[in-house]
Amino acid sequence: MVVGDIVEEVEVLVIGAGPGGYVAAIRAAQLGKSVTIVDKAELGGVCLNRGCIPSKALISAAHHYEAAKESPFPGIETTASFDFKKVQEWKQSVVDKMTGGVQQLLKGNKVNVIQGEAFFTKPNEVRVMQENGSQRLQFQHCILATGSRPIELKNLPLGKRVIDSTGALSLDHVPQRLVVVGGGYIGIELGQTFAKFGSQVTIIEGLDSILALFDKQMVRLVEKNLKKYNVQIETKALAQGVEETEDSVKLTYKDKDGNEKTIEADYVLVTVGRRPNTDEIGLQDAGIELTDKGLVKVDQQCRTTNPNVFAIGDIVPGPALAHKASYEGKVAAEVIAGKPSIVDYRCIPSVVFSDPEMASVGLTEEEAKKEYGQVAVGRFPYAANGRATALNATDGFIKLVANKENGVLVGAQVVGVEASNIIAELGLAIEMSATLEDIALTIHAHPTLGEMVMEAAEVGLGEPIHIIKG
Amino acid sequence: MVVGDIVEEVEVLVIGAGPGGYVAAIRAAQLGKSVTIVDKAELGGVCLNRGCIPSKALISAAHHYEAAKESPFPGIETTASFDFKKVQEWKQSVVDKMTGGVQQLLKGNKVNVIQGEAFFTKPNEVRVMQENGSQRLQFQHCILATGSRPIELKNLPLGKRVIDSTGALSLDHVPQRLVVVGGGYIGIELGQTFAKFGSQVTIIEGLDSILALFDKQMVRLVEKNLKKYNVQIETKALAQGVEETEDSVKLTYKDKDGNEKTIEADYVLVTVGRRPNTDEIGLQDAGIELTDKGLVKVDQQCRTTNPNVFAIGDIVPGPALAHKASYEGKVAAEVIAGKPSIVDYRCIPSVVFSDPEMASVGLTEEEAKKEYGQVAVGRFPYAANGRATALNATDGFIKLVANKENGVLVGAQVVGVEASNIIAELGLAIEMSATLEDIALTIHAHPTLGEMVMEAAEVGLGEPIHIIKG
Amino acid sequence: ARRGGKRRALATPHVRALARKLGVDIDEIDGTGPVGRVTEEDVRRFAEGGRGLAVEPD
Ligand SMILES: Cc1cc2nc3c(=O)[nH]c(=O)nc-3n(C[C@H](O)[C@H](O)[C@H](O)COP(=O)(O)OP(=O)(O)OC[C@H]3O[C@@H](n4cnc5c(N)ncnc54)[C@H](O)[C@@H]3O)c2cc1C
Ligand SMILES: Cc1cc2nc3c(=O)[nH]c(=O)nc-3n(C[C@H](O)[C@H](O)[C@H](O)COP(=O)(O)OP(=O)(O)OC[C@H]3O[C@@H](n4cnc5c(N)ncnc54)[C@H](O)[C@@H]3O)c2cc1C
Repeated sequence: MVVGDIVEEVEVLVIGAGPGGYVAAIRAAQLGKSVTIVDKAELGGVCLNRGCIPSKALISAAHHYEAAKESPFPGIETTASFDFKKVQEWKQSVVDKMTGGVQQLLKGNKVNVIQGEAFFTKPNEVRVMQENGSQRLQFQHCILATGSRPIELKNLPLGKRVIDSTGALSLDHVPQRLVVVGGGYIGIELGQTFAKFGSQVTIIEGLDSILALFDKQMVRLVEKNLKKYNVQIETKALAQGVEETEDSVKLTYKDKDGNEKTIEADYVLVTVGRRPNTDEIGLQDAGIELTDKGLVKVDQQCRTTNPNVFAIGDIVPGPALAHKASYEGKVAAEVIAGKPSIVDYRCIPSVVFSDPEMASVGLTEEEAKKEYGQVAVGRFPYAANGRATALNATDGFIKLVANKENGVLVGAQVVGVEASNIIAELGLAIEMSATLEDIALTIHAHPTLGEMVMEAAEVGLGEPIHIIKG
Repeated sequence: MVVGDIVEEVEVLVIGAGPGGYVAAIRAAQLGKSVTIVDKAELGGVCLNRGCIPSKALISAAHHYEAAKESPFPGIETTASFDFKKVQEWKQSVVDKMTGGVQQLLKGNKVNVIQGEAFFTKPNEVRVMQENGSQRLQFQHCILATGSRPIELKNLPLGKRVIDSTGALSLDHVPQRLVVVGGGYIGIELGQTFAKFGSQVTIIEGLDSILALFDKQMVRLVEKNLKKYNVQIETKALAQGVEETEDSVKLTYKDKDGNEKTIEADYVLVTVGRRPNTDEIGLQDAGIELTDKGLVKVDQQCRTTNPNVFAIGDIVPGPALAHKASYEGKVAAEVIAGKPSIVDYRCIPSVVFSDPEMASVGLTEEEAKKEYGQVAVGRFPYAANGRATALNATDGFIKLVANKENGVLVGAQVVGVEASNIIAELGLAIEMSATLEDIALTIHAHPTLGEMVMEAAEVGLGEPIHIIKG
Repeated sequence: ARRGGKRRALATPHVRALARKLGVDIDEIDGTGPVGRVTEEDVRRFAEGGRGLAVEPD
């Protein structure tokens, strides 16, 4: 192929095949559009290849290993050992299954897939760099979904022993000593996983708490579990620099009292945030403006300042989560197909696959107070739930937050076993403007964890059955 | 105490301290009533002592044993053994914790607890037989919650080796050979549990399928798992009689072709249903009428034909489930306290803690077709869900059934891992009259099992993302 | 985010979608459902009343 020779016309061009882009492509195709999707790497994006899916596969393997290593059930004796290479092979098989699925779905929906790196050359044209040349694509509409990449700190340059989440997920062995710089959800999920597999883990966090976006009482339960695995947590600590040698790495940091300390490890994992991939795609040539945070400016329909280009996912404002990317992908595709869709969610759940799991949706108690003045709060502990007791998993609680004036649920937090599944009902409740009474009057099966949702609502109404009214 | 000496006056008398009675007592006390509760056995009723809780504790222990015995995670090697006596001790500790909790709750709500067997002597009076005598209680209002007991078949009289669910739950060893007569949910839960612990299990079912109340395609997945444990299933089979010897028991039955067969086992577990405890409590003396099925006749407020007596739980019509009993208990208590409550649920979830779990709420597809004519159905498989894949638990599906005319969800079925938790959202959806569109537009966290709910709704709307449109 | 500081209507996702389809601003509608929820009926009635405002992106 000769460079720049022909200009191909495409109806809808999607750039980036992560959970934002591939979902947008499928929805647009379903709505009758002819769709081409371009990705420079694997289908599925960060999420399927280097994010959600591989991390959760390792987490569930570690959970299974741990549950068998230390049986929580009296009378059941179990032992466990692992072969990390095989665990990684299995993880890869999970990833391959999911990305293979995406390929099938794109094919089944007749989406044209191009492997290559795209950048804008004009407001309605991109050039796609491929292994053996390049091609030009002129589009009627474009959906930009190029996602994000780990932030690299100047004083902690990546190397053989200074790694990011992608590096950590592909280690072929369990490090003896692992330092995690950044105690956000990615750092905690990975740190706790390696701790379960036997690493001596230290977490260096700049703020005064790990998982700072979550309720302190929720975080306390995760900290308790981390302690079980001898994970050291240094808060208000500032990483200063690293020194790599052949078989170890030294991290220097200032602790909360301002003392300089050095810690030696096999690897330093840097998880201090992610930055949007908006810098190398020629946005200026397409008339696409950025916010001062480097995110793409979009309206309620995901339209950029170039009216034919839409942007979704990690490159636009809002939480950098896969399900937000997919939601926006559907909106953008529908708008292009002429539907009156807008980004119109009342809430986005966020889940941390820590042990115990944490999940949150809508407003916290503090946020709700600011917004509504008076709030009604209902809190219910796992320890008073029959199913949790029968599962031997009684650490945790559910908290519901309602607008006191009308009883409408505005937020919910869950920490404990299966929090990731319990939160689903609460997200629907918020979207439906359900009241605490609606939830309390909905029969929840016995004995299930879902009963706690009903009981927390009763607590919020001042009529708790399974805890004594305080 | 001299029999019949004094008549004590009580404001609200609750008879039976199961999930119906104790919840009613707490709610009545919360609403300012002075409450006395009488039970002839343990607090917590069948549910906490011989039903839901002990069965689910054994199920979760068996699940844990099995998960460690045959690791589903490549790369993680585990072994498992058990000491059934200790498992039983643990199960008892779970039961004790829950019943101790009920005691605390009753005390905390200032409910007076009497141990004894009550029967009506007048429309507003009962006699309570106690260990050392008896006492008379005159009540303003009474809530009757005496529950149910296993049906005993004439030709299969209980004995040392012919046992009911209570007997099976308290075995101190795992039988080598176990025959289960009755493939309803109790028979399957217990049969599968013992099969996991190593029993050779045979299930004798009179209908043409086990778990006949559930969708055939759901049941198929449970049957597949039962086969893994060499469980034999005989459907359309009729138990004829038993012959007990010192160390075994022989069951004779007619198989589906009418051939008489005999099977030898260590125990025959009879789980063919339960009958209401309405026969020995002097209902006729209180003017309380029964239906032709022996259940107590009640109106929408749980009021019996005696206007001062209410009845709830397994002794009244409707599914014999703990959460139904508790719901009715609250209604009865509220009515007595002068509130306008009625039994007004749109749906009651039912869950089977089989492997995989099954759960259902509202109407099945067939029922919905009868009710509404046209229906929209959305089915989504676990195999296409990222979380299920990362958990290595891809057997299962979710099915949503909506009224085609307005899109309102009217039923849902789930089979697969955590079905018991997934069903909670769907129960709320039905109570809120949510439409498929409401569910599809609610952001569900990635990667969680709850995404399947959203995706099934999209399938029902004809816009599936993660499966190819059929 | 709130628009113009005004309270957002209490309404389910499909009712919100219907309002968009009919070109009305749901936040303008007084809901007649429980706790003031805007119902499907309310939206249709409002749309027929011709007081609809097209939703415009921010
Ligand atoms: C370790 C880790 C764990 C995570 N866990 C979760 C979780 O549990 N839940 C959750 O919701 N989120 C999780 N996330 C975040 C989630 O992965 C992102 O929010 C999500 O992937 C964003 O989707 P996207 O479609 O915007 O972009 P991405 O998934 O980042 O995909 C962007 C795609 O665009 C391609 N691309 C970029 N530039 C170009 C170009 N110029 N030309 C062609 N192609 C290009 C890339 O190759 C990539 O495939 C996790 C992230 C990490 C790192
Ligand atoms: C093995 C098994 C598993 C089960 N699993 C589940 C499940 O997972 N989920 C579910 O929802 N349901 C389950 N059930 C059913 C559930 O246990 C019943 O639906 C529930 O217990 C009914 O509650 P109740 O309050 O009506 O009566 P019960 O729980 O039966 O309680 C009645 C109480 O009344 C007392 N009583 C009776 N007569 C008198 C009298 N004359 N005087 C004083 N006291 C009296 C009894 O001692 C008893 O304590 C299960 C049942 C069994 C047997």
